[in-house]
Amino acid sequence: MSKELRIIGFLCNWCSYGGADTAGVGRFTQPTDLRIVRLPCSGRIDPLFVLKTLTGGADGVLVSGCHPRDCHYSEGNFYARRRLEMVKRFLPVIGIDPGRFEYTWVSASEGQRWQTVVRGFTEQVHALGPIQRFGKDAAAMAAQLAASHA
Amino acid sequence: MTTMMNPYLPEIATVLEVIQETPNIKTFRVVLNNKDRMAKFKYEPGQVGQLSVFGVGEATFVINSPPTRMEYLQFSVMLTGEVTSMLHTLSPGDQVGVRAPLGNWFPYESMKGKNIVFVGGGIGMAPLRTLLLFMLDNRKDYKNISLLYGARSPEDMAFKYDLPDWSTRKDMTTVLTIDREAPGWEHKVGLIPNVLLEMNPSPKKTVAITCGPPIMIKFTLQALKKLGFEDDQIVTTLEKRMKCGVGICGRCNIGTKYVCVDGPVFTYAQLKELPNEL
Amino acid sequence: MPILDELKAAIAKRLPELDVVIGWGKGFDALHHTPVFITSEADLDKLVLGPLSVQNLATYLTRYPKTKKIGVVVKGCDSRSVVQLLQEKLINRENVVVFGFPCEGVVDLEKVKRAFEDQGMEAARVSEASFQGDRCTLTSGGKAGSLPMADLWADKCNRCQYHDAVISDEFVGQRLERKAEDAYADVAAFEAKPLAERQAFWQEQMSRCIRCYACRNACPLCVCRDQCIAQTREPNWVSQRTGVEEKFMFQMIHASHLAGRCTECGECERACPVGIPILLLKRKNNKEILELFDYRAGIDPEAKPPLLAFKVEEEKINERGW
Amino acid sequence: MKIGVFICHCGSNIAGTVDVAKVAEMAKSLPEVAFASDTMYACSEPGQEGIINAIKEKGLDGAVVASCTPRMHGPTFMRTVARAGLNPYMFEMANIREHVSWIGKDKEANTAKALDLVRMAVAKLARNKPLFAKSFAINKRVLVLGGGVAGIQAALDCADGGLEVVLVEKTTTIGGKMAKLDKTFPTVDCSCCILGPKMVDVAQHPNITLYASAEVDEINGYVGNFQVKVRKKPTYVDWKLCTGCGACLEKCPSKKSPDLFNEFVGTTTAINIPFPQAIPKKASIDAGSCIKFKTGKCGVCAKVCPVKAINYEMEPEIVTEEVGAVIAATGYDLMDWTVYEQYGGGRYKDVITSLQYERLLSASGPTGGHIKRPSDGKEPKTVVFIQCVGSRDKSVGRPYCSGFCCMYTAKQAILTKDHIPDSESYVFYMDIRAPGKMYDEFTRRAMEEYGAKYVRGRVSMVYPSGGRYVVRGVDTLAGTQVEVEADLVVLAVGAEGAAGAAHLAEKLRISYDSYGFYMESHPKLKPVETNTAGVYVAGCVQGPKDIPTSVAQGSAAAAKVLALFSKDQLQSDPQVSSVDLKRCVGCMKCAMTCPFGAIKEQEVRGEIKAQVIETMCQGCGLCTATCPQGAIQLQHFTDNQILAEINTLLESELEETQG
Amino acid sequence: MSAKYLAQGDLSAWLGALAQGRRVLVPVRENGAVVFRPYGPGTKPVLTRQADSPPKESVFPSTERLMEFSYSKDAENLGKVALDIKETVNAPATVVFGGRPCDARGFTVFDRVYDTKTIRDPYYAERRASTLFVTLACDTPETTCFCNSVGSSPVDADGSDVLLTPVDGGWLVEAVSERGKALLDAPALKDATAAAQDQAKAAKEAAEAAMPPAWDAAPAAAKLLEKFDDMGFWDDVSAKCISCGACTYLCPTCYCFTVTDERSGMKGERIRTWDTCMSFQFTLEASGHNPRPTKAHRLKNRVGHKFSYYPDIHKGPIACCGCGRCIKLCPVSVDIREIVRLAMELPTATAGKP
Repeated sequence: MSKELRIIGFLCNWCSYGGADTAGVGRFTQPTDLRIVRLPCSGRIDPLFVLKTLTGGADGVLVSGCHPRDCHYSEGNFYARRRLEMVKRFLPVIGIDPGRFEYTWVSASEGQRWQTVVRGFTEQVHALGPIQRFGKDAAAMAAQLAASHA
Repeated sequence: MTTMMNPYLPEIATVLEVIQETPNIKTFRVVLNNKDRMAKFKYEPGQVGQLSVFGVGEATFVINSPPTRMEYLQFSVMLTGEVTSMLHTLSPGDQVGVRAPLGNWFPYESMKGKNIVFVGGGIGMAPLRTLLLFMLDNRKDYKNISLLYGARSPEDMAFKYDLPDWSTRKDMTTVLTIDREAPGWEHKVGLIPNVLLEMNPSPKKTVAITCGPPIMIKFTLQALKKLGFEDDQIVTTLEKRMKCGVGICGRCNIGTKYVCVDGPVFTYAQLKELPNEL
Repeated sequence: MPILDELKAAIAKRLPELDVVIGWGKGFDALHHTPVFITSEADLDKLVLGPLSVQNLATYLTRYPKTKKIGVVVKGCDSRSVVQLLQEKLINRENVVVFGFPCEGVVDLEKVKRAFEDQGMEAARVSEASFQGDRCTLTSGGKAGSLPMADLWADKCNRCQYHDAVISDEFVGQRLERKAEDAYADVAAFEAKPLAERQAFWQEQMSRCIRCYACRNACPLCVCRDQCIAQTREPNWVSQRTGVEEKFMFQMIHASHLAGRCTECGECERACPVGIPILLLKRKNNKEILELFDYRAGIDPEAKPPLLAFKVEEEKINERGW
Repeated sequence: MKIGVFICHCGSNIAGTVDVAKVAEMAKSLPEVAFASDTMYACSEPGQEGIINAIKEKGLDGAVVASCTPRMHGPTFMRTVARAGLNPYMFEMANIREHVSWIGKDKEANTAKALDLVRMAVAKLARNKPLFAKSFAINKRVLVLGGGVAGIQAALDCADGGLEVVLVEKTTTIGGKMAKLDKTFPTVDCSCCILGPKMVDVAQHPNITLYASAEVDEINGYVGNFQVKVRKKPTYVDWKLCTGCGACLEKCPSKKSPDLFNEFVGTTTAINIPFPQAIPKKASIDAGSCIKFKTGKCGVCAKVCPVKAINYEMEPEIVTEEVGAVIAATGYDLMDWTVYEQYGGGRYKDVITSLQYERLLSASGPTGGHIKRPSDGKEPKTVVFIQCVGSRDKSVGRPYCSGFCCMYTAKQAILTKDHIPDSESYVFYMDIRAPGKMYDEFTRRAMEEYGAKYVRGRVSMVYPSGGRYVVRGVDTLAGTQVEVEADLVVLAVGAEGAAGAAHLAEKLRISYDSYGFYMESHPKLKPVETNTAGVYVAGCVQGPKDIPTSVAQGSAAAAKVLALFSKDQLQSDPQVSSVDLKRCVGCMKCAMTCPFGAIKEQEVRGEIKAQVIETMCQGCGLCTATCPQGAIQLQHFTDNQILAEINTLLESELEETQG
Repeated sequence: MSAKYLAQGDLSAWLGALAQGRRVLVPVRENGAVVFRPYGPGTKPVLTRQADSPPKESVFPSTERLMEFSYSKDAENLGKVALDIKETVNAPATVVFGGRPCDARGFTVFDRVYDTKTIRDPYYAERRASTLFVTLACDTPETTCFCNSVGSSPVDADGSDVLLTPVDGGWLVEAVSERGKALLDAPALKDATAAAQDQAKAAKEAAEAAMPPAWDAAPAAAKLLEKFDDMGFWDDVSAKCISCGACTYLCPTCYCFTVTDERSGMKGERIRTWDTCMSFQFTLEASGHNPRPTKAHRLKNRVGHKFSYYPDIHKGPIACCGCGRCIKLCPVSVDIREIVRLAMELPTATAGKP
C-alpha cells in the first residue's frame, strides 16, 4: 500500500479494544495506518470528535463498539448508533466523503473480524487518498473554483 | 520606529522556589533570566504583575515581596482557574513569563508619619505583605504599625514563615484570627470585622489598609467607619479580570477607571466616586 | 376585525396575569420590525404584525427565569420552537402564554435588498414601504418601485408546512390550513455538486465569519449560550486561531447540537451579519432525521428527541453497519 | 508536569518489530516528558522497581508505560505508580504490543506508530488529575432470583455464611427444572430425592425469606445498596393459613387445567400443589381455568378448606427489599421447537420433548412412572430420540450446543430399557458430547449394556403412519438412508434463556445475548460476575449447563457475595462523571440518557443543576457525549483529554496552517 | 498639491497602480454581504453603499499573533526546559480603498488608546503606519446613519489620507495627509477642473444637508453616568438584546480584545483576538464572579464606554463614528441612537421603551 495515511480509531474498551487485542494475540496482520483512541464506551463518542478529527486533517475515522445489545453499559452503543449514523450522513454536506468515516461493531472475541475491518477500512481510505483540508487546501480550491467561474 | 517596549512581551523568568502556603495557595519566587534587567528592575509596593505559563495564558498577581528586598519577585497564587492550576504544577527551575510592574501602588509617601492599620483576609494578605515589609524596612518613616490578619482556619493562613517575626517584633502589633475554633490555635477566634472592633484602633492620624474577599471587605469597611475612619483614610486594592494590563483591552474598567492602570489601589473615597460595578 | 386588533385584544385580555408579552413593533426604518416587550396596556399601541415580523421571539423565553409569566406572539415556525422548548422542559407550560395567528409569511430582507437594487434603489435608504396584497412597494431616494411578494418571501415561507401556530393559547384570525411540500430540494441540489466544490463553498463562506455568534444567540434552541463550548478552554473544542476550520467547527457544533431539535426557523442564517447560509447544515441534519426516524422537531411536546432515545432494533440503520 | 515514559521490550515480543530504544529516545523530546527509557519487561519485579525508582529520583508526576494492552496490565502499573507514592490515576498506557508489534512486521512503520501511541498517552496523561475513591456502607443482604438448583445452592450457601437472603421464585414452588427430572446422569439417582432435602433446607433456614409466585418489578440502586420491588402474584390462597393438606385439590371440579409442572402432559386441578415435595407446599389457584373466576359460581375449595385460606379477591402485593447484591439464577427454557415442521411442528401427539418424557418416566408424574404414549396411553416399544433439536442448528438461529442433551438422552434410553425391557431405543445424534467425569462411560453403557441404537445423522422427517411414526434420517457412518417406525419420538430440545430473561436483564442493567443468556464479566476469569457491580449469575441463566456445574456456580456466586460483604464499606470507582456546576444549565439531557439512573436534579442557589451519584455511575461517559455544554465530564476521559490525543496526532499538520 | 480627478473608467487603472507592491483592500460583494477583500484583476468594488464589515481588519485583524514561543529541553536533564519568545509584528503596506468617512474615522478612536505618550501597541501602531485610507465621501445617508450627531459628517476627512467625492463621471480626489499626496501621483488621475471642484463642494454640502437633523450626543456623557445604577432603565433598553457580538465586531471603533495561548507540542503562539463586551465571558473571573453578569450590565458598558467613559478620559471625542452598522446588522435591531437619546431624555421614534 502507498504512504501511510492518518486514520484514527475510537474504540470502546470492553469489546472492540479487546477485539483489537485479540487480533494482536492471534497475530492477525493489519496495515499500520490506524491509531487507536481508547474510550470506555462507544456512547462516549461525541459526534464532534469525528468532525473535529476529519476537519482537523485526518484522512479517515473508524469507530467501533460492542455489538448492539452487548454493550457493557447496556445502552451506550444504542445511542452511539443513532449519533454515528447521523454524523456519517452529515459529512457530504460539508464536502467530506462519507467513506472516510465508518462505524462498526466488533466484540472482544472477534479478532479476525477486527483484522477484516481494519484492512477493509484502510483500503477504503487509501482509495480516497489524502483528505483535502479545510484551511489551506480548501482555500486554494475555493480560489481555483472562483477563477474558473469568473 | 518604536522606542517604547512592546507592552505585551513578557520577560522570561525562572522559578527559584515554590512554597505551599495553604491547601490552595502556592507562592512562587522568581528571578528574571536577564540579570541586568533583574538588577535594574524597579517597582513600588502594591504594583501587580502578569505571570505567564506559555501555552496556557497569563494571570495577574500582586508582587508580594517588597522592593526593598530584591533577591527575587514573589507571587502568591490561589487555585481558581486554568492558568492558576497550571502555575500550581510548576517546580523550581521552570520557566515563566513576567510582565511587571503594572498598575498603581500604595500611596506610602502620604502615609509617612502616620499610624498604619493593616487588615487582611485570606489571600488578601498578599498585597498588604508587600507594603508591611516595605514599611518595616523603612520603619522610622511610620508611627505605630498594627496588623490584623485573618483566615478561615489555621491551615488557610498564608505566610506562616513571616508570622513568628511579626508576632514577636516590638515595633508592631500583630493580631491573628481564624473564623472558628481549631485545636492548637493560640490566637484570636472570630470574624475579622469583629476582631477589628475589639482592637479598636484610633482613627487619629491613621491610615487603614485592607484587602480580602468581597464579603470581608464589605464588613471591614463598615467596622472602620464605625471606628471613625474617614473614606480617605481607608485604602484597598482591587482584583479584576485583566488581559493586557496596560489599559487597552477594555475589560477591567469600572466606568472611566481601568483597574490595571488607574488601580488596583484605591482609597475608599475614590471607590465611592466610581460607578457601582465591582 | 383586522388580525392586529384581534391580537391586541387577546393580549389585553391575558396581560393582567403576565409579567411581559413579547411581540413585534416598528423598527428603525420602514423595512424593519423589532421585538417589543409589552408590560402595560399602553404598550399595545406599539404592536405591529406583518411580513417584516421576522424575528423568532421564542428565543427570549429561556432568557427569563422559568418562574416568570411570559406571553409570546409566534408565527407558525416560531411556535415549533416553543414546542421544542416545552419538550425539553426548558420552559414551564403553565408560565407561558402563546399567541398564535395565521402567518402568511415573512420577507427575506436580503431578497428585498437585492431585488430593489436591481431597480436601482437602495433598501438601506428606504423612506416608505408597504405590503399590500401580493406586492411590495418601496420608496427610496425619492423613487418608488414595486415587486411581487412571491419574489420576496423567505425561503422557509415558500416551503412552510405550519402557517398556523402548532401550539397556542390564544389564536387570532382564521387558520390558513395551508401546507407546502418540502422535499429538501435545496439540500439535494447542494449535495449534487462535486465534493471539492462543496468544501470550497464552505471555505469561502466561512472566511467571512467574524465569530460574533449572532447565529447562536438568535437561535431559540441554543440554550447553553453563556456556557457554549465554542468559548471555553475546558473543554477546548475551538481554538482562537484564525483558520476557517476553527470557525467552521462552531457551525458543526451548532448543527450537531441541534440535530433532532432544530425547528428551521432560520434565525441563525438571518442573524448572520455577513450572510453565511448556515441553515443548510441544519436542514441537512433535519432531512436525515426525517428519513431515519420519521421525526420532525417542534411538533409534539411529548415526543422524545431522537438522539436522546434509541430502539433496540432500528428500522433504518443497518445494524451490522459497515 | 514531569512525565516518565517507559518503553517495554516484552522480550522480543515488542522489541522484535519495534525499535524500542528509538521510541524511548524520541519520547524524550515530547512535552512534559522528563524521563524516558526502555526496559526489558516493564511488568517484571525489576521493571516495576525501575519505574518506581525513576519516579522517586526524577520527581515525576506521572508515568506512561508503553507495553501490552491496558486490559492486561493497566491495573498492575497503576499499583506500581501508587507504590511510588503517586496517585494511581496519574498513569497512562500505550499498547504497542497487541496493537503494534504483533500485527505488523514493518519495523519502521511500527516504530513510528509506537511513538504516536506514546505521544497520545503523554498528551492524555498531561491532563490527568488524581482521582480518589469514596467509601460507602453496604447492606449485607442478598437477593437470589430463581429457585432452581443453582439459586437454591446460592441461597443456602449465603444463608449459611450468615447473610440474610431473599429468594424470589416465579412459579409457586422452588425446585426448578431439576425437580421435574426423574433421574440424573451419570449416577441415575432420583433427582427429587437429592434435591428435596435442599428445598426443605431453604424452607427452614432462618436466614432465608422465600417469595414464591413472585417476580421482580424494579431494581434501583447500586452495589451494596439496591432497592428491589418484588411483586407477589396472587395465588388466591392465603399461604399464611394454608397447611398444604390437599383437601381442596380432591374436591376441585375443574380437572382440566393445564399442568405446568408436568410440562402439559395431562391435566390437573385449577387449585393445585405442583408436586408432593413442593416448597412451599401451598395450594394456589390457576385463575385461567378456575370455574369460580370464569363463571363466578363454584367456590368449592373455599367451602372445603379447613383453615379458610381461600381468598378470591387477592391482589398482587408489592414488597420492597433492600439488598447489597443480587444473584440471578433464573435458568433456562426449552426453545420453541414447533418451528421444526419436519418433526410435525407440534401436531403429532407422540412427538414430545425430553422434559415431557422425564415426566412420563417420573414416579410422581402424571402416569405414575409408567411410560405411556400421550395419544393412546399405550406402552411404546420403539422409542426414537432425536438430538440437537434447536441446538447446533443455524437454520433455526441456534448455533450453539446445549451441552446436556447428549447425556440425558443416554440416561433416558437407559431408563426406557429399565421401564420396558422389550423396548428398542434409537438415538439420532450429530456428535456425542460427554466430557464430564464418568460421562463418556455412561453413554457407552447406554449403547453397550442397554442396547440403545445410536445412529449418527440428522432426522430429515417424521410422519405418522398407521398409528406409528416413520422417522426418516440418514446414517452418515453407513452412508445410507434410515427409516425407523417409532411409537414415540423424543426430541432433545435445545435450551435458551428463560422467558422474560431479557426483560429482567434490563432491570438489572446487565447485558445478555440474543438467546437470552446473560453475559458474564469474563468468560474464563469472571464466570459468575457481571459487568454491573454487585450482580452475579449462577447456573443456566448464563448458558446451558448440567446440574453439577449449576450447583458449583451457585456456590461460586455465593462465595463472591460473601467476599464482597466481608468488608463493611465499599469503595466506589473514582473514574466517574462530574458536573461543573458553574457551567451546567440544568437541561438534564444527561439524566435522560444515563443507563444507570446515576444523575439526578439538584437545586443550587435556586437553579436546577445535574448531580452525579458517584456510587451509581459506571463511567460509560454517555452523559459527557450528550451534554451540549460539556459541563459534565467523565473523569479520566474528559473532552480535553480525548481532544489532546486527537490533536497530538494531527499536530504536525496543524502547525503548518496556523495563520 | 491641487485636487485631482478620477474618471469612472480609470478606476481600475488607479487601483491596479495602487496595488503595485501593496495590498489594496476594496469593498466587494460576497453572497449578499459587502466586505473588504484584497484587490486583484477583475475585482469589482462596490462603491454604491456602505460595506457591511468595516475595514477594521486592515489595521486590527480579528486574530493576530503577538508572539511565538518555544520550549526546548536540556539534553542532560530533560526536566530542565528553556523558554524562548519571539515578537511577531506584521505590518504589510496597505491601502484601504472605498471605505466611508466613518470607517476611516474609526481608527482615530483607536489611536487615542493604542498609541499614546505612555503606551504604544506596536502591532497596531506599525500597521497604522503602513496603512493608508482612500475614502469615499457619502452622498445619501442610509436609514441608520448618524455621523453628524457624534461630531462627524458624511464628508469628514478625519482619519483619511485621500478623500474621493462623487462628481459628474467620476470623483474629485483630494489628498488629506502628506502620505495621501504620494498616492495622487498616478497617471490615472488628472488635474481636477474648477467645475469639478465646485461640483464636489456642492456635493459635500448636499450630503450634509441630506442627513437627518443632528442631535448633539456630547451631553450623554454625564447623563449615562447618572443612569448607571438605574438597572430598570438598562433592563428595559437591553430587553431585546441577544448578547451576540455583531454590534461590536462590526463597529469601526470597538477595539477590545482578548489574549489566548495556543500550543502544539513544544511550541505555540500567543494570539490576540477581537473580544466583545457583550459576551458573558468578557469579564468573567476565574472564581466564577462576574462584575457584568447580565446583558443589561454589558449593554450599559458598551453604550457607556462609547458615549461617556471614552469622551471623559479623552476629553471630548465620542467613541462612536455614527456608521449605524450596529443598528443595521443587529439581528433584533437594537438601536444605540435610541438608547443614548433615552438616556438624554430626548424624544425617540418609538416614544418610550424601545
